[in-house]
Amino acid sequence: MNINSFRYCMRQSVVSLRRNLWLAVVTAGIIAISLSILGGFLLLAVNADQMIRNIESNVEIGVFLEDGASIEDTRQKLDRHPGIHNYTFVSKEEGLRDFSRSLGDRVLLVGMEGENNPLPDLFRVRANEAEEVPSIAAEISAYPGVELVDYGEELVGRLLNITGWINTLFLVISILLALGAILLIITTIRLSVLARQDEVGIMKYLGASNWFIRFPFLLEGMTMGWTGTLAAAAALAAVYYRLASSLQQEALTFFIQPVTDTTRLLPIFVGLLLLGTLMGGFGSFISVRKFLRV
Amino acid sequence: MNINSFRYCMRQSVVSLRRNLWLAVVTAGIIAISLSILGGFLLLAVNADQMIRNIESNVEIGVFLEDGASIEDTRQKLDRHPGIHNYTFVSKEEGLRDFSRSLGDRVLLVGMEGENNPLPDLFRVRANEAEEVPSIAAEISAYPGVELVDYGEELVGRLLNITGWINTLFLVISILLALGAILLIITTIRLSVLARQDEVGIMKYLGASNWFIRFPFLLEGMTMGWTGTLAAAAALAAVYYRLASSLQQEALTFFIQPVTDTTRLLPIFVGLLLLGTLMGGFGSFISVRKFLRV
Amino acid sequence: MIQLNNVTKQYPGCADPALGDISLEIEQGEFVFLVGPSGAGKSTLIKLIFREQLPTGGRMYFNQRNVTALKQKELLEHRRKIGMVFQDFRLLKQKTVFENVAFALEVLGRPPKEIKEKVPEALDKVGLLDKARSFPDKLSGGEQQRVGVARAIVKDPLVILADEPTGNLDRDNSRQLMDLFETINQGGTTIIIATHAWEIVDRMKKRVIALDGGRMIRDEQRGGYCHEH
Amino acid sequence: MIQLNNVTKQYPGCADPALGDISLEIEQGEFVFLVGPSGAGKSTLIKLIFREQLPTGGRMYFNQRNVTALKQKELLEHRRKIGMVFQDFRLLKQKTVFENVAFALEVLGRPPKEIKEKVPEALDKVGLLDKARSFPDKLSGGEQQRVGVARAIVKDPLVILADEPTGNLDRDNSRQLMDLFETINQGGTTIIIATHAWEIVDRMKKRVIALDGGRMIRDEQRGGYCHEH
Ligand SMILES: Nc1ncnc2c1ncn2[C@@H]1O[C@H](COP(=O)(O)OP(=O)(O)OP(=O)(O)O)[C@@H](O)[C@H]1O
Ligand SMILES: Nc1ncnc2c1ncn2[C@@H]1O[C@H](COP(=O)(O)OP(=O)(O)OP(=O)(O)O)[C@@H](O)[C@H]1O
Ligand SMILES: [Mg+2]
Ligand SMILES: [Mg+2]
Repeated sequence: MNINSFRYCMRQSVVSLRRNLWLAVVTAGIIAISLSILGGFLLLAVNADQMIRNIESNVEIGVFLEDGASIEDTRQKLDRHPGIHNYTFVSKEEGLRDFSRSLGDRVLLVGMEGENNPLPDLFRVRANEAEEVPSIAAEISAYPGVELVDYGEELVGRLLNITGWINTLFLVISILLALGAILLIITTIRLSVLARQDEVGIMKYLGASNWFIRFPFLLEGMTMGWTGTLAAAAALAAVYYRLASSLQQEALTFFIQPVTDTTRLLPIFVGLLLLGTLMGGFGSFISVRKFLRV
Repeated sequence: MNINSFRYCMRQSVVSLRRNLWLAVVTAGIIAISLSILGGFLLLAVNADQMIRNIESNVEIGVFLEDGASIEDTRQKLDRHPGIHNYTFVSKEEGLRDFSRSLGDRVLLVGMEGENNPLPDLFRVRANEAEEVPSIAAEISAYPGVELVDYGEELVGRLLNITGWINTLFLVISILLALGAILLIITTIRLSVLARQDEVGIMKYLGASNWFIRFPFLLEGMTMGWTGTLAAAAALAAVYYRLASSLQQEALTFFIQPVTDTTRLLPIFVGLLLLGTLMGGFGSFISVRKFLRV
Repeated sequence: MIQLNNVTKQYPGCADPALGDISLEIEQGEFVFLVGPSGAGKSTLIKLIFREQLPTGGRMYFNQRNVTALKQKELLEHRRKIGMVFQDFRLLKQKTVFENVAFALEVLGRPPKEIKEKVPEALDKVGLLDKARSFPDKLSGGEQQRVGVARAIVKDPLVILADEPTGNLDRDNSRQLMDLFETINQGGTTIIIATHAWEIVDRMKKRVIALDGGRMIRDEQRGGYCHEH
Repeated sequence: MIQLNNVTKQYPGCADPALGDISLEIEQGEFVFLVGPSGAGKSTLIKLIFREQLPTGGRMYFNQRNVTALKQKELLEHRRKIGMVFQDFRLLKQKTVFENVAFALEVLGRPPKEIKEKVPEALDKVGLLDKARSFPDKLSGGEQQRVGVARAIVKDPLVILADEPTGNLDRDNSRQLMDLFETINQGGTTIIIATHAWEIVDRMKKRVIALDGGRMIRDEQRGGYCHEH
């Protein structure tokens, strides 16, 4: 393909986009909508993931010590354990204060202080990984001086279960949406090729090479895909930014903590842009191919 | 339009669907995908709604009585209050047993029984409506003998807030999806009309009336819409049924309680069917209209 | 039956009118040739009568009815009375030859029985009975043209308008087609043919209306393709 | 230059072959008329030479090259050497007249400067310079046909294949077009024309190949439309 042909193809795509402006805009719009939803899901998934991680990492292992056991010994062992993220020590006195506070600070636990304190000393331990909690708990319970280890087996199991469910759900919906979007682009462009089938036929009779025919369609499809994706990314970014900042101001902050880390958000947006452009180009390619057999 | 014309139109739609089978199948497929997602969202929304209701209705008002206050008096007042769904009485002895159980039944709260029991008597009260909890709590706190009323103001506010957020989110996504689906059907059928524009033109030149031209397109669009929706409804129902029954067997049951009440599910499916058929027919109608001006 | 008073047609964006100030009258049962060089306005005149186009000036009547003021319903009625042979055939690509011809009757809401009788009759008249089940793009140019003729005559119209009906036909087929038109004409049907086939025009000695550059330059009973001829 | 040995073309689903056992040879620089009744196989023969269709039997050569065995790239080269005038015009609806003719050169990758020179020249030869900016559906039938001719001649092809190039043209325009083809032919271009225009064939006294029902029934140097003529 020489330079004249190349320039002709470029010009041709522009002319064609302008002459079929309505169709181009609708196609771009449909790409924008499907990618918005897809992108919205990815953002939701990232946030849900982080939320679950937050909850999971808050799962505490309660280590209750026997009366008179050495606090220092246990502390050293915990320090050395590689799977432990951090821990806090709650002495029996602090435990009692917490308890009385939980009753509204109104009822004085007279007669339970000092030697009468029925509560044990307690380490609240956090693991690095939620999955490791059960094994760490088992290890700790073997330490000398540890009376009881408690970590809410049910809650952890439940959270892992929910995570699994939600991930599957997101995956299914995302695949469905991506499928729909691709099917759509293929159909749209196949129909637009179909509408120009006569034209393509005539071009072939005049001896136009396959690339000479294909190229304008590809450029056209990629432009549509790219425009749609750009619109989707812009809309998503704007909505997400507003939502995130309003959430951060809300009292709910600690409940739903929006992800604002650009190193985790950027890949989503870049991925969407690439996906849209590729979808446009690839959709055109597949559609055009069919009509290029002589 | 006489009977011959009508029969001709019916035959025509069938022939046309058969000759453009591929396009018809893809259109139906796209309708199916978008309606599956839409329907999935509606199901999710119904379930989320029920889940939140479950949580809300579990919000308890803790009514702590003064030492020596009359339990019967309070009980009678609570009985008469119309906004209260039910309540349970927790005596100070039961309270102490619960507390010691929460410490693992291992630590005996010796010396705190009987007269030494520092805990107050307690009513756990449930309101009919989560929204009414604050006002009911205020009323009860004015009862004689009530020392303290506690209902987790924060939690209720937070739940109401989350419900609002989730509803808005669902609404936005559903509208986006419905918009996408309608845009899509209009485009698909407009393109299919465009591909047959010559044909429509020739029909007009032969003196075919608008309805004679329009009718086969309408039937075609409605058939596609209906087929797509039927597929979507069938797929949704199958997936939902499996999900619901597996959830009910799971340990998570009380956590995610799937809605299986047909009076609440049926409207969704019937609505989807109607929507699909209408979308198909209406999409065709709009698309065909444009080409019928002479 | 057809009456034009000072009719003008100016296509938007063109400097010269395609038709300028045409006045003529064609009676029921006449056989008229429209002749003239390429671009003279023959097709435009036929399109005006068919009301495919609206005139930009003057008045047109068809059976005393003002053609320019037809409402949607009346327009359909108008076109149903006319059998039109298009210069570019305009066959329905998705229908077979039989279905194409049958369509002209189906539009009129005729019963299937009548359709099954009349369509083969019409196809036989143009010599295409054996191609009834072919699709138009499997036919030669002349065959497509004759399908267009069959579609126009099958509904026994009041008027037949034919634009270049022999452009893709050989001498024998052309003569047969003209004989067919003459037979139909003898049954009282008005026939208007735009053509370049001078040999036929000269031979048949019918009324000839000559156009050039959008003007009517000649209107002769029993005329020839050229004045000098 | 063009050589056919026992070439047969049988369309799928047809009882009789559209072309049966044709053998002929056409030299560089010849001027050939293909004649025969509607459906005789003229267009099919032209389509075979253009390789729009493949023969179902026999061998065909174009410049010593086997036409049936062309690869994708060679096929493009083959078609680029030929200027084709289609019976149904095949203009690009979305392009203006100028762009349609220019497209034949753009396909060859010619520079814009050359295109700007040659296209108006070709349009002038067919008398359509003033319609350069119109779209095809705004043209009369004859004008569209002449755009097709302009597109075929603009690239100075080795061979011009023309299927019914005067079907929509009046006498004067037809004669001018034939004069144009004769001039081009004198420059060494081979010209093959399928036509029903007997008057022209008889007048021009060129080589005539007559087909009927798919058979070659006559091949005369300096012949007429009919044998008896
Ligand atoms: N694509 C096709 N498929 C099947 N049959 C075809 C096809 N094209 C042509 N035919 C048949 O082959 C025969 C020869 O057709 P062809 O187009 O070569 O005729 P022709 O001589 O050009 O006639 P005309 O003068 O009417 O254009 C005809 O009977 C036609 O119906
Ligand atoms: N839709 C249109 N828009 C603009 N100009 C048009 C349109 N149709 C025809 N014309 C122009 O009007 C003039 C007359 O066209 P018309 O088709 O009536 O000619 P004609 O006599 O039928 O010619 P031919 O014998 O070539 O078919 C031509 O110059 C043509 O370019
Ligand atoms: Mg014309
Ligand atoms: Mg032919």
